[in-house]
Amino acid sequence: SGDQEAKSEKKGNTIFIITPSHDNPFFKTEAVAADDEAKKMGYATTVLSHDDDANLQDQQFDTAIAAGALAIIVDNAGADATIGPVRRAKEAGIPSFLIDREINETGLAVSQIVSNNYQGAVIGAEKFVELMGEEGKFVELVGKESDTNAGIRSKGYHEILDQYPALEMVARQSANWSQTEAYEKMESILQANPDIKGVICGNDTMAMGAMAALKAAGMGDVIVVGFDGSNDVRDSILAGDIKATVLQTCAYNARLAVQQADKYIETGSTGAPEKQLTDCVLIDSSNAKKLDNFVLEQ
Amino acid sequence: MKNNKQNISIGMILMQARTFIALFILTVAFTLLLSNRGINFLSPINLLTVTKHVAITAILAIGMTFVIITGGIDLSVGSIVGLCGMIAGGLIHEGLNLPMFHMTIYYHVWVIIILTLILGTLIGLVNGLVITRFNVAPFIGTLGMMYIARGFANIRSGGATFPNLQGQARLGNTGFPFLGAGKIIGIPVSIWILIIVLAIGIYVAKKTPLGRHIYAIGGNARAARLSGVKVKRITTIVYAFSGFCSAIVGLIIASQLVAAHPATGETYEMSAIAAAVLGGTSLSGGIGTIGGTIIGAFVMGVLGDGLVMMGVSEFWQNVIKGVVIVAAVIFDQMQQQMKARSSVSLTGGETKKGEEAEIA
Amino acid sequence: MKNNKQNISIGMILMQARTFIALFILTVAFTLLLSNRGINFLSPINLLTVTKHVAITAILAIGMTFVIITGGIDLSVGSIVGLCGMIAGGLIHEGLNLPMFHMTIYYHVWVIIILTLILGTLIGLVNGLVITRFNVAPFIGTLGMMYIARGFANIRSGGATFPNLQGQARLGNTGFPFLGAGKIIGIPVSIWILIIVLAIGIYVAKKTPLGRHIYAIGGNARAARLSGVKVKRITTIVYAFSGFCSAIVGLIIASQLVAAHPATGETYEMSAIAAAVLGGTSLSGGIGTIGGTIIGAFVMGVLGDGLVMMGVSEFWQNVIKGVVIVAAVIFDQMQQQMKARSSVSLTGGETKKGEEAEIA
Amino acid sequence: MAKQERDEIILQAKGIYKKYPGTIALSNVDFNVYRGKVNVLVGENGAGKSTLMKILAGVEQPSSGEIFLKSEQCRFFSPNDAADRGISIIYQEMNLFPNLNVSDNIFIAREKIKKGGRVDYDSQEEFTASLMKKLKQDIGPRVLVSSLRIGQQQIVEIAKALAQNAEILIMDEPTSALSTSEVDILFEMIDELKAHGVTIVYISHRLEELLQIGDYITVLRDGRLVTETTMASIDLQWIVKQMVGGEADEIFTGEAHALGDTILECKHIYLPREGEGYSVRDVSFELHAGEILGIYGLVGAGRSELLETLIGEHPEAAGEVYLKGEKIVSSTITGRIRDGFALIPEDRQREGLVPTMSVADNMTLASLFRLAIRGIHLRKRDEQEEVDHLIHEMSLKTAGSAVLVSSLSGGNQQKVVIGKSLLTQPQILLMDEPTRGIDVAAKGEVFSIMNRLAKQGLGIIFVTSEIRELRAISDRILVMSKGAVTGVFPREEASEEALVEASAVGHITTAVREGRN
Ligand SMILES: Nc1ncnc2c1ncn2[C@@H]1O[C@H](COP(=O)(O)OP(=O)(O)OP(=O)(O)O)[C@@H](O)[C@H]1O
Ligand SMILES: Nc1ncnc2c1ncn2[C@@H]1O[C@H](COP(=O)(O)OP(=O)(O)OP(=O)(O)O)[C@@H](O)[C@H]1O
Ligand SMILES: [Mg+2]
Ligand SMILES: [Mg+2]
Repeated sequence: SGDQEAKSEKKGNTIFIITPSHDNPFFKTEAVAADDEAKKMGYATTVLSHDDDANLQDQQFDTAIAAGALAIIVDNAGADATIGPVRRAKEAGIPSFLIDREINETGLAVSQIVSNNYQGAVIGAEKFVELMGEEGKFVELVGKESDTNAGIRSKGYHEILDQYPALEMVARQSANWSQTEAYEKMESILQANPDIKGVICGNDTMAMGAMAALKAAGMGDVIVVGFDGSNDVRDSILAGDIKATVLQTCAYNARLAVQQADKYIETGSTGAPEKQLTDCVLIDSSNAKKLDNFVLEQ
Repeated sequence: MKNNKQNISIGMILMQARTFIALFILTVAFTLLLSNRGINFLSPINLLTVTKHVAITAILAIGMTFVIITGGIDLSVGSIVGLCGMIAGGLIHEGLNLPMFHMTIYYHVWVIIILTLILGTLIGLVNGLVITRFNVAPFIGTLGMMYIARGFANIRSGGATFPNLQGQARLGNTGFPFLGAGKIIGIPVSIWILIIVLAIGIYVAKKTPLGRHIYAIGGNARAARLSGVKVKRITTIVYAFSGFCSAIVGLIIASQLVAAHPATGETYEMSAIAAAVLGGTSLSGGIGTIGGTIIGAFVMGVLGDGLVMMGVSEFWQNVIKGVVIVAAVIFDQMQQQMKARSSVSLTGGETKKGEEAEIA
Repeated sequence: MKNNKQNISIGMILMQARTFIALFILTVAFTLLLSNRGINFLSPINLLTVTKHVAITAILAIGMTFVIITGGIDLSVGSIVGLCGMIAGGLIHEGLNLPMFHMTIYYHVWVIIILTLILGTLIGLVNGLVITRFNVAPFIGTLGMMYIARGFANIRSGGATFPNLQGQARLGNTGFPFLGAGKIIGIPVSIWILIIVLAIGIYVAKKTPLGRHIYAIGGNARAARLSGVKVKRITTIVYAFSGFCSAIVGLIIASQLVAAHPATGETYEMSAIAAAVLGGTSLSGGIGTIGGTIIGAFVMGVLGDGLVMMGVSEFWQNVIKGVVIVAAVIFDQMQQQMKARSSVSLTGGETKKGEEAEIA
Repeated sequence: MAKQERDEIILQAKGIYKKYPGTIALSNVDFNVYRGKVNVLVGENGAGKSTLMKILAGVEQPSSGEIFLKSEQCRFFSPNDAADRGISIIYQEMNLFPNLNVSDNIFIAREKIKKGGRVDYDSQEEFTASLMKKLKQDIGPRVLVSSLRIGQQQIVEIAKALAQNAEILIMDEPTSALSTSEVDILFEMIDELKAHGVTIVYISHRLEELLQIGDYITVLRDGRLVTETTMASIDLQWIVKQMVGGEADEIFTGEAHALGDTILECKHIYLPREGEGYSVRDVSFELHAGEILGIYGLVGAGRSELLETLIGEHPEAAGEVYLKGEKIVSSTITGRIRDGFALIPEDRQREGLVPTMSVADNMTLASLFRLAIRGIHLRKRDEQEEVDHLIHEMSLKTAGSAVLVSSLSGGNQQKVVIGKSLLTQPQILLMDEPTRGIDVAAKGEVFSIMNRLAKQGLGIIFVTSEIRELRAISDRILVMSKGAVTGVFPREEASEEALVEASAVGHITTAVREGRN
């Protein structure tokens, strides 16, 4: 019963949930899911966004420590830049649970529940190759090149694509995850390469932008593949525009992280290994209907 | 007088030549470099595409030029672009929800466009009032608005995107994509819009008392007041116009993407200011021309598109962009000096009707 | 003359008071609001944390204040922060690679720090030279540098991050994290650095010919020149100092994160400028105090941290931030006016360009 | 003017009281403006003349007091109000738009409009051209104001006011930047205006001008009305007496100085002008220690350029300068100041003062390295001593050395500029129109300072457009025209006629001197 009291007294204290900007539905879903799960368990929550600014995230960790948080759930702003803060939190006795993106250091965070971007990119690329019929000119739109995942996904794509000599990449541009930038750059690329057959994108917003540009240019039939599994792209797939995307089960990961946090707070251990990779799922016309808010109902 | 007029036209050309020259060099360079790769940079469609991209910056830059000429600056344009896009997007996508009446109103696209333009103008008006009535430094006043507008753009949808803005026939709100994708006599609507805004801008700057007064305010605000120029009112109008231009751009972008994203327009203010300054607008006010600004916008646009078509990496694009911007202006300075030496009539500061000096 | 001395000192205090008041109100507000949630905003540790965060903006803002007082602006600080971080990070992580000699040199951390500071200063120097020798508008010159420096920051590592900057004993390059994480008498090193930069800044501004010349240049460059002020040289020095401050910040951040990320410092220039202007620095030059700037920086810092601790959503944070910035300045204006009625010493202290003569 | 008493009062100020933070500019001042007459207002610097005018023109609001226009009480809340009631003003400090051309400046806020709300530039420029013709100036309507010299700018100011064809025209020191020939032209204009029944209010520190054109004179001292009378009944001595309050000793006391040996020698100085031609052409002269060398010339003669060249502002200039026999090598202004040159520039607003700085900081600006300990550390006390001493010596009217310089009256601002150059402890003083806009008393002080410095062995070069002063104070007078020296006169040979003649060499002779005394 004393344990019970300890628990109830602990509950009501705050869990910090730190993610990139909510103006990307992916991170919003993540944050909302974690927040919802934590509230269900009776924790107070503070939801923050570091907007991919490692220094801001660093400061938010400071704040969490100063505020004596129970735990920190974080989708971090840099695999290396986040090591410092997580260590500081650990030293202050505050456990960190990483979601979506890992850090290049083990033994600091309690859990690193990461969707396997590389695997995701690979299945995305395989689908792309299939749609392309293993041949033809294509364009790659990369995310913000200073972001870890932009690199990993691009690597994963090329792991597959480079195996097909008949597939020719005629342009590779960064559109910094941005829909508008993807739109304009796509238009320019089309000027240089009017005869492309496919566009493979580092995330869904860029895919949406590219698709808009292609349709405006009357090339709606060009194969576009995204990454994330947002509702917008789902609808586009159902409408027959974008052909496929890769779902990261971010909502699931977020809830899982909170559950493990709770367990850790109660028992001092999660009973799970630190690194937990969750596989991504390919979304195409076949299963798009079942997708909602990054959750694919089985 | 005749004699004068001649000097002048020469002066005119020389005056904007520097930006022209930068533009010219860039265009030639890209044309050659790309032709090797069998791409015709000067093909009509490509020029149209470039112009379409330029339109975004240019429309903002025209409003910005007037603001800068009064000696101010408007950092909020980017956010207003974002917010207006979201408002329009929201109205098309969700309509106007009136819970108390358990009803949702879907407006015709034209109504929505007009509402959005009004909104943008009002935000600009607020900027102007804050700056003139409470005499807050324009930089800080519009910086505040930049945060506020961006905040609301996100709050409107909780950060989400409003997709599928093509509207639905049964709701009678179709036709929005026309702004971004439509063409009139083979020329994209957004370019027509640019042409209209440009025409208005030049007319106001050169032909109307309003224009004179805007230049006067930037030249010597105190003297303007003592001479009976309605400094506060006119300054306010100028910011309102800048807001109006931002709303236009917000609509165009949302229409092009057939979706409205709250982060749209981030850092656009910088491109707009850069375009204006490249075009010879002086940030200390009183000096600048709409014509120059347009050329400035084209310099930025051609550079951006050209580098993308060349397949230059994002990082090097940054470096080159920076170098070109500075080089263009240095170039300009040298010409100013040569000009100064070469012809008296220009050093004497002869100006064309309603034409402003390059150097204060 | 006693009287005037009083007037002045009273004036000074009043002049900063407005920002003080804004700061005071904010602090009180957060203290109350947070105490409900059982958080003590005024706890020493929290105050230290806030100050540590403020230091970043404040150090940049001090360099920026001098730049703005000369009538210029420096948009490149954010990028210089990023680039310097990357250079330092690279030297620690990879050392200096000399392929032709098949060798790699690892420097001692102090050497690296000094090299980085020199680099930052040099970049600032380039800004200054471009602006003074080719008389490019500061806005455009530093905007170019902003793109260029950011580009190279990314190019240095191809966009990747330099991790594990704690260095390795066998390479003799350990100790870097001390800057960011170390403490002296319980106070974080970065705060000590701020204190030093602040002291230098205030001394230069108030007690040296250099400082007086800087104000003179901003107030009336021509008069300054005819009084024997070396306008170009001093302007250049000022930009170099701003670059130096940026380098310091770049080092601190890299050291705090024990990693160097090429995107570090984006949009920091805005916070720095905002802090300066909030502190009463006039963007038309000639007016401003380092003390005011620090308070401005604290307003921004307290606001940021407070809202985060309150767990306000990022979107509302934007809105509130915007409102507070503008409100603080409006507040200020009202006080300026009250002051104008009450004391001579500051009449015209905050006039807009071209209105200095208001009271002549 | 026999029946002046019966002249109708068109504008009347009663019991005007104006308080500024720190100063009472006007207390209980009555001022009568007579219809169709030239109403002269005189007073020392800081007496409150401009303030009173600003009140009449609606720029400032009186703290108390009443204004009657055509014996009907009214208040002017803005310059527009006053303008609508037919009152226009030429401000003491320039109020032009450097970025706009002359015609735009003249028509700002009252543009001629064509249909479609377009500005009618053609007729505006025609009008401007004709106006400039009247003023006998060849300034094109499209010339940028920023490219005009201060003298020409003042002409534009006048034109701007004339263009409003007001009923009452206030002129606050309209001639401060003009030389005799332009002044004559202005006076012709004034006569013409009077003929058309326009009322003029005229402020100037050039007292002889007042005698020439004034009908009524009102004297202010320290913000109080001293007296008002008709010009016919008084003379220059009387004015000085009323202004200064108490017996005024003859101010233009020129005393011959004991000349030392040559301190400055200039050989064949050329200054190429932008475009083609020279602003200064083959100028050679010597200056002796303890000598005051006056330079006379019309606006545009190149006097300013000559001084600017000596202070090192024009590195592109050719020619040799010897200081005490040694060739000067330093080409920077800083260097020349260190060598012992000091310039009092022509245009205090644009070249002399830093408006954002206090009186003290402006005064010490050029001498900071001397004042600072090891050229680094400034001690307030050291500065304060020198500043206070100077303020006292120049009897500067200010609420204190910490006041913003921009809040001083025109004349006091000029004193600050002079003070600044004195603080550099110069050997050679280059004074470009140093007495511009300062009152008789101040002038007297300036001259005595000049004399004292001369006695101390300084060489002084003194540019002015006021012949009387020039002849009074100078040991030698050098006349320039179109950039070249057209005559050198020892003080005793320097008759007014001779000077004017020499200054007109190469000009279409404008001077219509018969009109004068
Ligand atoms: N805006 C102001 N703030 C404070 N004091 C002022 C202001 N304007 C004028 N004064 C003071 O009022 C007094 C009268 O100034 P004013 O300019 O009217 O004198 P003036 O007769 O025009 O002198 P001058 O002949 O030099 O032009 C001076 O003491 C001046 O310092
Ligand atoms: N902006 C200009 N462009 C070309 N020539 C100029 C300009 N300003 C002045 N000048 C010429 O330079 C020479 C010197 O002019 P300046 O006005 O300095 O002579 P000044 O004797 O000093 O006249 P002031 O009595 O106004 O001092 C004149 O020939 C004038 O025409
Ligand atoms: Mg006056
Ligand atoms: Mg002169």
